[in-house]
Amino acid sequence: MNNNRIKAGITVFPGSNCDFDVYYVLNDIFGLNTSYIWHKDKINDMRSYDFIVIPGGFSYGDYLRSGALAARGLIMESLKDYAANGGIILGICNGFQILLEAGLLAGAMLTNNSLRFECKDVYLNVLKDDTPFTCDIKKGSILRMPIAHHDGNYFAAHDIIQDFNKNDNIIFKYCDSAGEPTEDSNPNGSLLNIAGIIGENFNIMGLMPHPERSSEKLMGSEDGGYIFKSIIKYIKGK
Amino acid sequence: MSYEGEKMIKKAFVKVMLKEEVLDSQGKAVLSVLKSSGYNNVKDVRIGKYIELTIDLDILNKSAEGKTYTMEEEIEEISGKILSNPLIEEFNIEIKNKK
Amino acid sequence: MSYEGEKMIKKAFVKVMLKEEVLDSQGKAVLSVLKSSGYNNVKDVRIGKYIELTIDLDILNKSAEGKTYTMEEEIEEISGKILSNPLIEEFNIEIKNKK
Amino acid sequence: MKKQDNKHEKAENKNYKLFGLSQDEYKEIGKLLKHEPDDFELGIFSAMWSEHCSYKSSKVYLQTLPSKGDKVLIGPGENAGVVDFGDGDVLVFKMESHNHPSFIEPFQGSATGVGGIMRDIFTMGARPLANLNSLRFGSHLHPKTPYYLSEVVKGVGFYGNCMGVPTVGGEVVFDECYNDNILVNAFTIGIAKQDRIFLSSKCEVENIVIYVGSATGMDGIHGATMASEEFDSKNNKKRSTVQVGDPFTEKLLLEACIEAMDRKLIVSIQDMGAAGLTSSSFEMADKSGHGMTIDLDAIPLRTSGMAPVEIMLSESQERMLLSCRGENLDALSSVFDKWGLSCVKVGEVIDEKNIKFYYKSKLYKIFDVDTVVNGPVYERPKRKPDYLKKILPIKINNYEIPKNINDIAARLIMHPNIASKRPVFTQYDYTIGTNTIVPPGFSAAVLRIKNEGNGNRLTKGFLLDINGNSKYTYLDPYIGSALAVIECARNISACGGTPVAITDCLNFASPEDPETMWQFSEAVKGIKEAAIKLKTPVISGNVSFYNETVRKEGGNAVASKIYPTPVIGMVGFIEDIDRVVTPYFKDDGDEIFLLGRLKGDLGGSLYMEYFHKDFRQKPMDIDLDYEVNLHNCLRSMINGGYIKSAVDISEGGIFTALTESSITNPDKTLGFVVEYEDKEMRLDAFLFAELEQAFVLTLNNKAKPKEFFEKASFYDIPIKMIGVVKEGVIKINSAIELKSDKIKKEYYSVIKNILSK
Ligand SMILES: Nc1ncnc2c1ncn2[C@@H]1O[C@H](COP(=O)(O)OP(=O)(O)O)[C@@H](O)[C@H]1O
Ligand SMILES: [Mg+2]
Repeated sequence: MNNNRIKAGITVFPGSNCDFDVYYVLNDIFGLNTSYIWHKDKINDMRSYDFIVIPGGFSYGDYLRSGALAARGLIMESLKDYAANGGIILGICNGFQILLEAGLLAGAMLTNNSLRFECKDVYLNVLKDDTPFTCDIKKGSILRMPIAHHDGNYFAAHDIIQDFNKNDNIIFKYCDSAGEPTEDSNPNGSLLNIAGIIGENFNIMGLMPHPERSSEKLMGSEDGGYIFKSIIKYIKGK
Repeated sequence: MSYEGEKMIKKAFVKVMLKEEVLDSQGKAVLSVLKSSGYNNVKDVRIGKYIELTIDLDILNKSAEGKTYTMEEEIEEISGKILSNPLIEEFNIEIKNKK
Repeated sequence: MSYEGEKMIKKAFVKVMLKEEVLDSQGKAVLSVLKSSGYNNVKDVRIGKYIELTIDLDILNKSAEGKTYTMEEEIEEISGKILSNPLIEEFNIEIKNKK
Repeated sequence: MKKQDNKHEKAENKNYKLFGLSQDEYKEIGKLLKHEPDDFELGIFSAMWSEHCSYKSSKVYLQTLPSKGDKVLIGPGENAGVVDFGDGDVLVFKMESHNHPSFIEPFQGSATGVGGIMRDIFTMGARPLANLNSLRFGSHLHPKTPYYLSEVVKGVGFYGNCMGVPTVGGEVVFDECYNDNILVNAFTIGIAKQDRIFLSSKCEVENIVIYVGSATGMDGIHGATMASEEFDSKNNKKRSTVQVGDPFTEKLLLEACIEAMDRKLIVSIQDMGAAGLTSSSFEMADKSGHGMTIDLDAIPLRTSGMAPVEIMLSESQERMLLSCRGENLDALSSVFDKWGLSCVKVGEVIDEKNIKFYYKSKLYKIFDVDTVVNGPVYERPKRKPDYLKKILPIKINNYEIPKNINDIAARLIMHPNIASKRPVFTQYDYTIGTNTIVPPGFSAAVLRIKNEGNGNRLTKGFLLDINGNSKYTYLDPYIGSALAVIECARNISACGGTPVAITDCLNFASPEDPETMWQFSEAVKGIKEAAIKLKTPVISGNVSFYNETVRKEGGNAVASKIYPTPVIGMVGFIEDIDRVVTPYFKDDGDEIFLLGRLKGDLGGSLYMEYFHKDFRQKPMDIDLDYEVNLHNCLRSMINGGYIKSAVDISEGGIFTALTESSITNPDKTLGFVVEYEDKEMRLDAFLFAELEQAFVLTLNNKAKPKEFFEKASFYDIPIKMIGVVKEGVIKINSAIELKSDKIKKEYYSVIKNILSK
């Protein structure tokens, strides 16, 4: 299968602002058949998309709570339907927050424990490699990617974490350059250094770091590109 | 209740607070500022949201299933579904006539 | 008033709202989502902060000049100087016994 | 009696003072109108004749700045300047001050400053690519400095981050002279297609006039006049004028405007900045040579019952005035509707040079556009300040060489003006847009541009830098402001770029003080000379006067004035971004070279200020011809592929240049061993002199090719090996020996400590 036969959708909410960056990576770097999905557009058949990315940004200004208002938008019904049918959804940063607020992933985001916006490079330890998002990465790999967020302090109640452990839902943890999930390497206070999780059916993933900002050598790291490469590999293998 | 022209307007006030077991880093930060400013008798600070909704009772609301709401039910729904995140927050509603 | 061990503990609740004439962009965004979710009878939304202070009355407070405060004066000062920005916000205090 | 009084009141509307007009200006307005102005007329005139909108005290000087060049497409006079970036692309940029609002309310003031400059850029049809900012606060020991720093940085981040525009650079400076007047200057650069630049001047008769964006509220009324008035710290009344920013709405406004522009639905467009609807409508009318009607009843209001003058002066944010052809109104409305913004017809372009205001369905007022727009122009008296008589070249032998020079060097790196600003810029999203090749924290920021949808990668990029040096400007306004231009150029050249054009923000005290006016005229001269030599025309800019506050001190009113503070923003180009050189050392064992010459003049240096508590000396002259030649030499070396790292010498001297080159390497903790002998020069002069015309280099090629040295001799620039890069230690002769890891830790923690106070 040629990459241009793979159809990727990028949702656009008022205030989304990483949509262009994700588009550039999918369309120009990986050569996928990429299009935007405006939050108000009636999507007759979302299932024609091989996967959908909810990009970062400040949907609805991130007012009230990050991601909260976008998660109540009309398009979420179609997205939930898409997800229920096994569709692959990747939520990046604000997209992750939207997935949480919409209940498509478990847990919630609190303000960074620094109470400040944090923009910097972080290291991620890859905990799972048998998912559509990591099948081209080896478990235990350490990836370098930038973060840029104000509310990335992942929180979930005890029972959710227990389920996570049972089902293997934690997919990325913040770590130091040696792969240790230390307190110093946790940029926002996230519970258990959680940087990314995957839903129970392994078709929905959210992460705070930005793979689209680390998919080219010129950007200082190509590690994020492996997430997109994994998705492409998975779709081709289906 | 008060009338504005022909309309019946009410106000609902929704308080949204983080649950006890969720760390309130903003509250903690304010507490430390208060302490360092000499307000030593402040023992704890918690910060939530206060949301004022102005409601026009004349417009009937129907739920998705077509049943008519009372205003109380509607505010309850809005508070639980949109204004707060039940995983981390709890809310509290007060309804007043428009002042 | 309530006692905790030997201590007399009160709670103060401070509501901080943007002044009427100041643009409330949060409230505006929430209103637009409520409307598009079908809550057409909501006419206005304003969002402020709700702050709970736990105060230990046993600890006396002195102002910089050495005069002793009443608790009401202290909360008033904290609200005006630290919890709110008088240029754009106004506040409102309620004091309750600790529940 | 009483009646007479009333009559008198009517004959002279005393409000002119409230509106910030002088009595002469008030009289002039009466003469032009042929009647005593009422409040509406006073409001319009005072806004348009304010320093902020009319540049009445600075115009005669600004006209002397060079503004033409082969790359300049549009110079000063529009919302922003435009340079040709090749292949049909243009870069649009400008810098603007938001000092007074930021002092009153640092979060909202800085946020709306950033919002305002971005509107200036996208008004022209350019998508913003990057923001920079220049921030100045009082002494880091002043109790309010942590608050201002923390809030201003949050405000800048709040707006830029939400807009999705990376903030890739800037400067943060602390000095007592800003204790009562902080400075917030914001810079934005955007990209557009050359054949698709939008101007406010293009509207034609019968076009309709449209208002888009947020509704008009009471915020910021008198903002324009406030910005032009000396600040009275006791005057709380002015505090009601805070503008509140909503970056979310501005993001929608940006997308809606660009979409409407792409669909050719807009003829002409002007953002509402200072003096809101007043300046945007009069500017649009003036520049197009037409007039317009404005129906005040149609203006969307947030607060009911606003008076006409309040509607006209409101500085509510996130609004635009535009004109379109009548038949396009529906299409235009649907674009703005898609983005959830209001889009309202408020008037028409007419075939007479008047603006006619309608209110309550009646003709309310008519203004002749020329009369309002052509305000007074002053050539204010100026006088060389007395204090300069005592500013003489340094007599270095009057000062002893300190014995503890090792400690002094270590402490200098921890000076908040030198220490890393990382805790500031990590609050800005600098990676969004995926164009940032060299992020903040090094010297110039470097960005690439994409060739979307075309497969092949573009190699060209551009460089951005912002600089001011107010202490040197205070000691010698001519040299200090020339130095600001030169320092930008050094940073750009050291990365391998070629300086192309500049924008400026001229922050000064009251122009009514002849000494300030003299400083201003000298500063403009300095910028002019440097800009001519470096071939960087001034294509946009902004003047902020009245940066002074009257403070009560023991019953006396004391004026607290800032140092004259010209800030320069420079843009450079680079043909091949793969050739970009970063300033930090790369590898243990690399030899360190000095390209250029050292003079060792310590006059006015940070070292003199910090350790000898005396910096009031005349800064050394800078040889502009040598400077240009030096940059050409360095660029030719970089283009030849010889250079692994390059950095200029500035604040803190060569000691700081070497140390920063070591500890800013993101992956290693490097250091150096340098041996330098010069019998003519004292050790402290070698270490800490700042006005040196030289660069510190390391080379790619261990073999030290002959061609490399030939370049230096071709340009007749001395080059000398002075040491080697070495892991872990910072060592100079036998005088300095420090541990890199300790210095590195401190260098990165100083600002964090200020922020957490
Ligand atoms: N110091 C300066 N140097 C060069 N151009 C300047 C300077 N100050 C202002 N200008 C130019 O004068 C024009 C008016 O500036 P300004 O009133 O600040 O713009 P705006 O109306 O967008 O706020 C702009 O084109 C600006 O670039
Ligand atoms: Mg403008």
